[in-house]
Amino acid sequence: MLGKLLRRELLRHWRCRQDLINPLIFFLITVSLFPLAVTPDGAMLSRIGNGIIWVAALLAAMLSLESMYRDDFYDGTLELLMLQSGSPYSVVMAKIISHWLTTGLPLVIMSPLLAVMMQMEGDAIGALMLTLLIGTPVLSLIGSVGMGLTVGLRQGGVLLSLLVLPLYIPILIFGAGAVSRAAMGMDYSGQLAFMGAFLLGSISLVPFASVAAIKVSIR
Amino acid sequence: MLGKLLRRELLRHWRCRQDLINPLIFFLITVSLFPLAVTPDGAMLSRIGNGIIWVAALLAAMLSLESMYRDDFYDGTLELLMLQSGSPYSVVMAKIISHWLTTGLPLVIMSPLLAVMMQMEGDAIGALMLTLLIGTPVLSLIGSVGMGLTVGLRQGGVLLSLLVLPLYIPILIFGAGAVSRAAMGMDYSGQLAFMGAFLLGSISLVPFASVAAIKVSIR
Amino acid sequence: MSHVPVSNLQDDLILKVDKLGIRRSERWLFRELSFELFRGDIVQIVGHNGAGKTSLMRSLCGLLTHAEGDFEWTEINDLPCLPLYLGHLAAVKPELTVFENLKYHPIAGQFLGDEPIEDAIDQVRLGNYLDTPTRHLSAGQTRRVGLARLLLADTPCWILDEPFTSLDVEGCKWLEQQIEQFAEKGGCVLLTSHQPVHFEKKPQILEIKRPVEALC
Amino acid sequence: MSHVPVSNLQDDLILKVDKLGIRRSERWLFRELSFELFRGDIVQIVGHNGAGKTSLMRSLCGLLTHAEGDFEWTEINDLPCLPLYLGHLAAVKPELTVFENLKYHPIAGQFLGDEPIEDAIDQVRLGNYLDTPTRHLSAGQTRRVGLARLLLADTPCWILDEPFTSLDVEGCKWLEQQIEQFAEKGGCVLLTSHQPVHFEKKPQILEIKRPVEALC
Amino acid sequence: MNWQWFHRLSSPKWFYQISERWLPWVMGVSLVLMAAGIYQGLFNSVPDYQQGESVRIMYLHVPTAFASMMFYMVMAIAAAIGYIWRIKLAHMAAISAAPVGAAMTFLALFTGAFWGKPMWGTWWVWDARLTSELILLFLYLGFISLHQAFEDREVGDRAAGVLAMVGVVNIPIIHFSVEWWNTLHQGATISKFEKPSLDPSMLIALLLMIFAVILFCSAIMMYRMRNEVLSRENNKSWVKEVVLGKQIGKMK
Ligand code: HEM
Ligand SMILES: Nc1ncnc2c1ncn2[C@@H]1O[C@H](COP(=O)(O)OP(=O)(O)OP(=O)(O)O)[C@@H](O)[C@H]1O
Ligand SMILES: Nc1ncnc2c1ncn2[C@@H]1O[C@H](COP(=O)(O)OP(=O)(O)OP(=O)(O)O)[C@@H](O)[C@H]1O
Ligand SMILES: [Mg+2]
Ligand SMILES: [Mg+2]
Repeated sequence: MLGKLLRRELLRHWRCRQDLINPLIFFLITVSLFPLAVTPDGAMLSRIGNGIIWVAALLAAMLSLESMYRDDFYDGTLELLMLQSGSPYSVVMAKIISHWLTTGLPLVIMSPLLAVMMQMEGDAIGALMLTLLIGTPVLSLIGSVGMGLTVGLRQGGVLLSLLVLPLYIPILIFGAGAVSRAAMGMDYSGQLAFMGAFLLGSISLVPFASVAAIKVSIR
Repeated sequence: MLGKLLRRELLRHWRCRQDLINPLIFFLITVSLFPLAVTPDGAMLSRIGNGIIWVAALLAAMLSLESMYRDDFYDGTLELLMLQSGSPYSVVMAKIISHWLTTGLPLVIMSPLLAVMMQMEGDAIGALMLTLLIGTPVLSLIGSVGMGLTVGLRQGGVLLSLLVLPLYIPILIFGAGAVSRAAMGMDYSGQLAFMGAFLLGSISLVPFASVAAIKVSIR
Repeated sequence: MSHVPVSNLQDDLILKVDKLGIRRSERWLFRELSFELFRGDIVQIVGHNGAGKTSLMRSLCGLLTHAEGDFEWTEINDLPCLPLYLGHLAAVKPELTVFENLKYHPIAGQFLGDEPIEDAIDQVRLGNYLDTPTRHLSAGQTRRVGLARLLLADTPCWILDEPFTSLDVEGCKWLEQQIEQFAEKGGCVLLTSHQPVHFEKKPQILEIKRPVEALC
Repeated sequence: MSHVPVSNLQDDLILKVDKLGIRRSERWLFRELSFELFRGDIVQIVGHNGAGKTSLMRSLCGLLTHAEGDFEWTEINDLPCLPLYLGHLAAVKPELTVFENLKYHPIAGQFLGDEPIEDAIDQVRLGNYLDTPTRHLSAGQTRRVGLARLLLADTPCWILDEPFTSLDVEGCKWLEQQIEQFAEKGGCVLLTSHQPVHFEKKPQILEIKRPVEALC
Repeated sequence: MNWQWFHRLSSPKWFYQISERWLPWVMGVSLVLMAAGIYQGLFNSVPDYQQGESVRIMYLHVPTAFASMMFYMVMAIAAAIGYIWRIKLAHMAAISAAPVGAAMTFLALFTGAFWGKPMWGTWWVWDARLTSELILLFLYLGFISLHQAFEDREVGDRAAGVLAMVGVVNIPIIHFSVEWWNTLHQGATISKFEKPSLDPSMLIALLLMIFAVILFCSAIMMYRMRNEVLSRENNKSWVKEVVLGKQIGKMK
């Protein structure tokens, strides 16, 4: 069941593959706004780069949440899937996994490029990729609850940010913290361990919250 | 005609007045992500604060563009307005003005609070408000063209950012630049003059481009 | 563009369509379609699902570009007079009340006073829902809000795409009457409907046929 | 929840509704509605616009909470068997082709093979559009994609909210036949329609009346 | 097991009647305590040896900060009870607690900022406590906005309930993670306020004010709950009696 549903999601994304690169481009543009707005000074940039890249990744992941349930809700497909699939859990999991595959993973792959633009060093770049790799699935997971809750609301978009961003904060703090420790040559395994625990915890709990959220929304 | 249309827009916003504070909250949260991700160090923050606030204002203005045409497009109201009002120009102007009144203006009013949180000083705060006051109408104007072009597209959201953010860059550079000059006690009237010229230019030209964009979208 | 009240029309001819052809995704829906609309006409466009009825209507309203041929709305003071088009979408804003939906949407180039609006709402039997946000209405009630515009518009032509959808039996009867009255007053109506319609005078039928060269 | 093929039903009773009452925005639509659905039944819900037909159907499918009373779907192996609901929304994804729309949406708890799907598409006369993205279809054609699900689902009950909307004359006839055949096979159908329906055996009528205490 | 008490506890009518009796007392006691606390704080306690008179902001700041966190827990627990056992009264409690908590959070931030200006020379620093309080405000606002965004109050209840349950997991994490985050960086922002061993007169004022504020918030919450009960049960006969009874009382 999960497999087929996942294929459906990926097929849909493939059909609008042009949209796939959009979060990436948003990520790229947002990050490159900062040197323009703040300062082009390299030393400064390399200090603030990790934080900026993490925040931009957060925003890109959040903005692309829209595509998770919104369309399906408005044309009645979400109802149909929840009623007819027999397994709401698989529906939600398929959505979360495909969201990560199409948004989180590309962000991880893209991040070294931006890190170089922000004058970051080798160690820090490695840490950045690693933390994003652990962190982005959490963003997709938590995001799916927020999106599930707001899918039926007009102008859900900005409300979504109000619900989701505060929940993203711990991941942001640990992710960005680990990178800046790495940049200073310190050990950051503590942060990684915490992020890992957070990931495991949310994989096991969050899908149920998402199912509950969607069930609330479709009635 | 314009007056009545504007009243319609404002009434709609008033009906979902809860949504009115959402861009503000997005602005507030986005700005406060940076100290968490980058550094809590006051001296550092006051140097990068102006850039961050400007970027956040840009993003908040952009995200709230959605509400401009999207709903009206999907329920057929936009078609009706363009065909039946007899003056597409007024339709577009009403949308732009109400967008600025409900998004740009609150951002301007809110900005000193964030500036204080970013440890900025009195002069810089004044400059920030002034530049935002001149800059945010431009954001609404340019945004309306981008939104007009993408309104008919699924997942227009991210595509929108791709179209609109690059056009926002000049305003960002001059706006943030003026503030950092003010922070250093320098004269920033050159930047202001440029922004003013930009504003006048876009007020006189952009609405026509928006009308054209919407005409393309509804057919 | 201008919006011309019915009474101002001098000519009897309202619309002249000349060898119109529409193509969607490289396939011709129809070609060489010619017809004329006069005052007092009721024309029903018929054709199976996907024949191109909606496409024809939308292109007459300027909401779709046609591939060949031409059409012309009669002109008054050099300005073509535009029809009132009600399509599949009701153009009703969910967050506004029934009253506000009619009050703040321009119809035929102008905003209307409170009284005619309240009358129209009574006529479509939504009197009790005057101040209900339209998102609280049922499918049929929402359509009725859209139809109330017909009573308020002062244009020489109505273009109605499946206007009977979701209306209950009584509502259909009411709409049929309205259409007849409008035609008697000298307007003309172009409509589609898959369900049988009952007018006193049989409406003219315009059938949309697939052109010979289109094979599928 | 489980999805039970028609043939597995032992009992004749499929749905039992007991004194159901639904309230929307503090107003009772109906109260004390009781009826039963047996195998082979075709029940048409009638009522004017806004009577509460859609609300009743959605709450039977678990898509709306009812205010009082209760209903029960017959159980097989302790699991209630759920109906197939086709509502005002077609549940058709515009970016997928007609074929993919049926292939990748589970119906009655399972995904289907290619052949039955192609057959169903032929039956709803969309054979030529197998690989057309559904956003390129007309209103009636889109509804047909949704209706193809009826042919593929193996559930004991269909709940159809205005299924004839947008269908052309031929399409309506076809759908009426399908409904009759399904009832003969032992399924039961609950439907609404404002336009007249023609079945060999007259359908049962369930009228929704406003409760006395609701005044407006 | 006898669940009678549970059902009784969850009956809005029962709550309405019992709160009618309790509300004046809770409100009264809180006002008395507050008056005493204000007197003690403003006139009867010593100024701080370091901070001088500005220390008196503490008597408002600390109680509101405490109440802000306490009412989040109250709200989340009530929401969870309401969601799991489908108890309407619990949802009403959660909905009524949220604005109270949000107001307290706002007051804590506001008084803190006012205190910060003379003490630290700045309105705001990105210190762990301050930041987590700010995030708490966002969580409250999210809860309130989400609930209001739904048409149907009962659907809104359940949606906001899900959010509160997810959010509560986050509270300790935010609290500790922010602390950890702060110590990671250079120590420019270590809290500039060393907790002084309080003078007894200050301690009394502080305790009085803490209790007063908690009782006051509870009274407001109860008051909001009573309104909520009336507006949600407005078609029940007992509500009609209550409302009509009051009107008759007025007419007399
Ligand atoms: C905007 C700025 C501020 C915020 C958001 C804030 C927030 C808080 C919070 C959340 C608490 C915890 C209450 C509890 O654990 O029960 C607290 C306690 C406290 N705050 Fe503030 N505060 C701010 C500024 C200040 C300033 C400027 C001072 C004094 C220099 C101060 C002094 C205290 C004291 C003495 C406590 C009690 C600590 C204890 O007993 O554990 N705060 N504040
Ligand atoms: N979301 C909603 N919130 C509040 N009230 C609603 C909502 N949707 C519908 N209603 C009200 O409930 C009543 C019944 O609506 P419903 O959609 O069930 O009617 P219906 O019988 O299907 O009508 P139709 O024939 O027009 O489709 C209507 O009077 C409507 O005003
Ligand atoms: N956006 C589109 N892009 C490409 N082709 C389209 C598009 N919309 C419709 N078509 C095609 O144009 C043809 C005519 O569509 P149209 O909507 O005009 O039909 P119709 O006569 O109104 O049918 P119905 O009775 O179903 O409403 C259909 O065959 C459809 O496949
Ligand atoms: Mg059509
Ligand atoms: Mg209905």
